[in-house]
Amino acid sequence: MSLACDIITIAAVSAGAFFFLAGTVGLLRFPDTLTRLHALTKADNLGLGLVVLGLLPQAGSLRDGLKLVSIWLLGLLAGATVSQLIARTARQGEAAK
Amino acid sequence: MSIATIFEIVLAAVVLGLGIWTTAVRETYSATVGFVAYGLLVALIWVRLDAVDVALTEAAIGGGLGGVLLLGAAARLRNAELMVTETPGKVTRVSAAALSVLIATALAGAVLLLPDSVSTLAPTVVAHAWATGLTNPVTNVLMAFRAMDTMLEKVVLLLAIVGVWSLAPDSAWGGHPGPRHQADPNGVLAFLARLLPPIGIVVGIYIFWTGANHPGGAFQGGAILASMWLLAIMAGLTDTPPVRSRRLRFILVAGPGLFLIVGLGGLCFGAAFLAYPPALAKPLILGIEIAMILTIATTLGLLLAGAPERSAKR
Amino acid sequence: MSAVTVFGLCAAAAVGLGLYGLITNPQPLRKIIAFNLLGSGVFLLFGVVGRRGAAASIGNDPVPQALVITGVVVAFSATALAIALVLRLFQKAGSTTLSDDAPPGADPSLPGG
Amino acid sequence: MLAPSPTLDATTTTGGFLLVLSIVVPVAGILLAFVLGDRYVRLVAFAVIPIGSAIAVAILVALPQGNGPLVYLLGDWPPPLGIALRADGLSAVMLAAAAAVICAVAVFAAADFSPATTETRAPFVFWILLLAIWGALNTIFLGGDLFTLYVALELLTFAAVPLVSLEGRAETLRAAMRYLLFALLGSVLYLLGTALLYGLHGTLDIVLLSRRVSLEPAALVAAALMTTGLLAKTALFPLHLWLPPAHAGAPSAASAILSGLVVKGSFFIVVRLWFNVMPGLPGFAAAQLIAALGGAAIVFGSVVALRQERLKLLIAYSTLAQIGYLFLMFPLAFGASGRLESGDALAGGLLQAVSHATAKAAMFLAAGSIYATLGQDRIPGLGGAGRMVPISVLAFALSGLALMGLPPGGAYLAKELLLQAAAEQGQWWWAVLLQAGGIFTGAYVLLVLTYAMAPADRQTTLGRAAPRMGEMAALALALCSLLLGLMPWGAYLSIPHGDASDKFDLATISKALAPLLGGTVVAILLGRWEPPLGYPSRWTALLVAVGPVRRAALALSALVERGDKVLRWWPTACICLLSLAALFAASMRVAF
Repeated sequence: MSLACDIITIAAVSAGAFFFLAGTVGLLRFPDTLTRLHALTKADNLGLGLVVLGLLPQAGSLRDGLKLVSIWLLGLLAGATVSQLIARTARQGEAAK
Repeated sequence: MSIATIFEIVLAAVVLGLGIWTTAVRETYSATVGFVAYGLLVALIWVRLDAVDVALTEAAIGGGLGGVLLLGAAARLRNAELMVTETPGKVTRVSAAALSVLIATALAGAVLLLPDSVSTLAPTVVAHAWATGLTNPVTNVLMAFRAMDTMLEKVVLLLAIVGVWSLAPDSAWGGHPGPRHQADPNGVLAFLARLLPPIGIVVGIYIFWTGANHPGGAFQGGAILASMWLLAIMAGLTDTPPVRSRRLRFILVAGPGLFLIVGLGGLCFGAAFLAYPPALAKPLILGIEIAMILTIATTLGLLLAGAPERSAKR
Repeated sequence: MSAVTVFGLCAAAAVGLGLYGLITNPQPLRKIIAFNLLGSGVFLLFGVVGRRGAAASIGNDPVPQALVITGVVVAFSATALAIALVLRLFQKAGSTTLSDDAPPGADPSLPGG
Repeated sequence: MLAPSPTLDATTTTGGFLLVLSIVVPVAGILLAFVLGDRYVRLVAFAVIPIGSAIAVAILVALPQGNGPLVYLLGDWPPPLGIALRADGLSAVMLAAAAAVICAVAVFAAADFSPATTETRAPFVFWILLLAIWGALNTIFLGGDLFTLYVALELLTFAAVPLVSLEGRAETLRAAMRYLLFALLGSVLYLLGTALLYGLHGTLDIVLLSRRVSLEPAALVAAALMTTGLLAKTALFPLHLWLPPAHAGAPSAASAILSGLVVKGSFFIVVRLWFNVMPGLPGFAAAQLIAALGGAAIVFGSVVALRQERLKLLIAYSTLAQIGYLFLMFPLAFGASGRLESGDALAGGLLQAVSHATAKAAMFLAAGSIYATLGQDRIPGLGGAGRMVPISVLAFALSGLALMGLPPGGAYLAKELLLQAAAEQGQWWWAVLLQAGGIFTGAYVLLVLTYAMAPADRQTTLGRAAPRMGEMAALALALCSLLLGLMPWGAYLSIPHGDASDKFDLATISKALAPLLGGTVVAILLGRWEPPLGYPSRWTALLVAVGPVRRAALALSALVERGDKVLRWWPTACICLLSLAALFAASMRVAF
C-alpha cells in the first residue's frame, strides 16, 4: 500500500516538476507577453496540480489533504485572474502602439 | 552529503543569484520583481531553519506586502528613471565592493567560529510556558517575556503611519490616502475581489487563532487580512477611509492601547507592568492579539496606500 | 556541511550584497531594495544563531525568532516611510536625486501645496 | 556604573515603577493625541509634559536614596528571559536634561504649532512626534536590553525623520530621505552586532553581557559594527552627510529637538556599549581612533561653520563640532587596568552632553525667533536683531557662552574634568583639542553676535513679531545651561571632590577669557566679514596687518569646505562608514 502511494507520489511530483521546468523555460524563451503567459499558466495549473496530487497520498489526515487541495484551487484562481489582467494590459499596450 | 544538504546549497545559491541580479540589473522594475522572488525563497530558507513563524512573516510581510509596496513605487517612478542620475565612478565601485566583501567575510568568519558551547534560551522559554498557557514558544516570547518590545514596535507602526501621512499636501489633510482606483465593476479583478476576501479572511483568522499553539499569530494573520482589504480597494469596490475618521484612528491605536491598559493593570493590581496573572493570562493575551490583528491589518493596508492625496468630501 | 554553515554563509553574502547595492545604486528606490536585502541577511543571521540554539523540543531558539518578527515589521514600516518620501519628493521636485545640487530646472514647485 | 552584584539586578527595586511610567506616559500621550486629533493634540501634549517631567524629577530624587541603580523587571521576568529597565546616575541625568529641553521646546512651539478648530497637518504631526521622541529617548536611557534599545532607536528615527520634512519643501524632503536611509544603515549594522552577541552569549541584557563578554573574534566584529552603526546615527565626522541639511531645514522647534536631543540618543548607546557592555574590549587604539574622529569633527565642523552664510546652517555645523567634543572623553577614561572606567572622564563627557543638549536647543530656539522676526536668517543681514528681538539675541549669547565652556557653565565643569583626566593620563594632545573647541565656538558665536548687534541697514522687516513666551523659553534654557556647573552632580556622576566650580580666582577668569580672545582672532582670520563701507583709517591698519594671513586662512578653509562636499556625497560617506567599521575591528585587538 505504502509502496503504491510512494510510486504515485514520485510519478506525479516528477511530472509536475517537469511542467514547472517547461513553463519556466517558456517564460524565459518565448518572444512576447501572450506566449509567455501561455507557458506560465501551464506551469501553474498542471504543474501545481500534479505536485498536489502527488502529495495527497502522503497527507497524514483528511484535514491536511483538504489544505493541499485548497492550495491548488487558490493557485488556480489567482493564476487565472492575474493572467487575464496581464493579457488585457498587454493588449491595451499593443493597441496604444 | 545528504539530499537535504544538496537542496539547501541549491536553495542558498538560487537566493544569492537572485540577490545579485536584483542588485545588478539595470531597470528598477526588474530589480523589484527580482526582490519579490528573493523574498519568497528566503521564506523557504526559514522553513529549512525550522522557524515556521518567521517563514510566514517573511512571506507575508517581507516578500508579499513589501513586494507590492516596491512594485507600486517602481510603477509610479518609471519617469524618474529617465533622468540622468550621478553614477559612481569605477574607483568608488571597486572600493565599495572590496569593503562589502571584507565585511561579509568577517561576518561569515564570526558566525562559523562561534564557540561550540551553544548558548540558548529555548529550554528556559519552554520551562516557563506554564505562565501563559500557550504552547507556541514564539508567541510566548512576543506576548509575555519580551512584551515591551512588541508594544513599542506597535508604536513604531503607528509612527510610520504618522510619518507617511505627514507627507500629505496641506490641502489634502484629513482626506483619503492614495489614488482612487477605478476598475471595471464586472471585470476579472472585481470578480476576484468579491470571491477571494471571504476565503482570505477565514485563512487570516485561522492563522491568527492557531498562533496560540502552532506557528502563526497576529502579524501573519494581519498581513493576510490587509492584503484582502487592499484587493478590494484596488478593484474599486471600496475606498480608503479618510484620515480624519475617528473610527479609523481608534482602530489604529486599539492594539497598542489595549496592550498598554493590560500592562498598567498588571502594574496596579498584579505583579508588575505587563505581567499577567496565570489564571487570566491566556484570555488577556488573546484579547490583546485580537485588538492587535485589527490594528496590524489596518496599519499595513494604510502604509501601502500612502499619504492622503484627495481631500475628504463632506 | 550543515544548514547552519550553508545559510550562515548565505546570510553573510546577502549582507555584503545589500551593502554594495546601498552604496553604489544612485536611485533611492534601488537603495531601499538594497536595504531590504541587507535586512534579510541580518535576519537570516539571527535565524542561523537560533538554529544553533535548537533544544530538544524546538528546532530553533524562539527568542531570536521573536526578535526577527519584530525586526521584519520595523523594516517594513521603514520601507513604507522611505517609499512615501521618495514618491513625495518626485511629486515635488520632479526627480528623486539625493544630492544637494539638484539638476538645474528640476525644482519647479516652490509654492506648491 | 550598573552595579555588578547579582542580587540587585534580579529584583525590582523600590521606586522602580517610576522607570516604567517615564516610558508609558509619553506613549499613552501619543495614542491619546492620535485618537483625539483636532485641537486636542496640543492639549494632550501639555497635559503629558508636566507629568513626565515630574516623573523625571522623581527619579532624580529617588536614585540617591537607594543603594545602587533603580531596577524594574518588566512582566516580573528576570533577564535573560525578560527585559529589565535600569536607571543609574547617567540615565537620571539624561532623563532630566531631556525633560528640560522638551518643556522649553513645547513652550516655544505652542504658538507656532497652535491647532485650529479643524485639524491641520503640521500641529498634529509635530506634537505627536515630540512625545514620541521623548518616549524613545526615555526608553534609550533606561533600557537594559540591547534589542529594546534597537526598537527605541528605530522609534527615535521614525519620529525624527518626518520632523525634518515637516515644511514639505523639496530640499527638506531630500534631507529627510538622506537622513532616513543613512540612519537605517546605521541601525542595521547595530542589529547585526546584537545577532552576533546573542549567538555568543545567549542574552542581550547589558549587565549579564558585561560579565560574559571576552576577547573573541565574533565579539570584536559585533563591537565594531555596533559602534560604527551608532556613530552614523550620531553623525560623528566623517559620517555627517545627513546632519547639516536636516537640522537646518527643519522648523526651528524641531531643529532644537533634533540637535539637542536626538543625536544624544545614539551617543548614549555608544557610552552604554563601551562602558557597560564591553569595558575591556575597545582598548587604547580604538579609543584613540574614536577621539581622533571627534577631534577632526571639532576642527572641520567649526571651520565650515565659520564659512556659512545662513544662521541655521552655522548652528547645524556647530552641532557637528560639538558632537566631536563628546567623543574626546573615551581615551581619557582608561583606568590602570586597561579597561574603560566610569570615572571623572565619563562624568565630564556626560556633562558635556547635557550642557550641549540645553545650550544648543536654546540656540536653535533663539535663531528661530530671530528668523521669524527678520523674515530671513542670512548672517550678514542680521543687523538690527539686537534691537528687535533683544531677548533672543541675549539667549543666543548666553547659550554661546555656555557652549564655549565659560564658568559656571556645565561645559566649563566638563572641560575641567576632562583636562584633569588628560593631565593624569599624560595625553596632552586631547587637552589641546579641548581648548581649541572652546576657541572655535567663541569665534562663530562672536561673529554672529557682532552682526546681530550692528544697526539695521534697512527699515522694513518681512517677518512677524516673535511670541514673547517662546523667547523666554529659549532664555530660560540658555540660563539653565549656563548654571549647570553649580548643580550637585556628586550624587549621580563620579566627580572628584574639590572640583573647580566654586573657585573664582584669577586663573578661572583667565581661563574664561581664553576662548573669547582666541575666538576673536579666529573669527577675524576665518569668518565671513567685510569691512564696513567708507571705513575709517584704523580699519586700514587692521586690514593691512591681517590681510595676507587671512587670505591664506580663507584659502585653507575653502579647501576644507570642498572636502566637506566630497564627504557628504552618499557613496563617500558609506565607504567611510565601512572603512571605519574595519578600522575599529582592527584597532580593538590592540590593547596595551
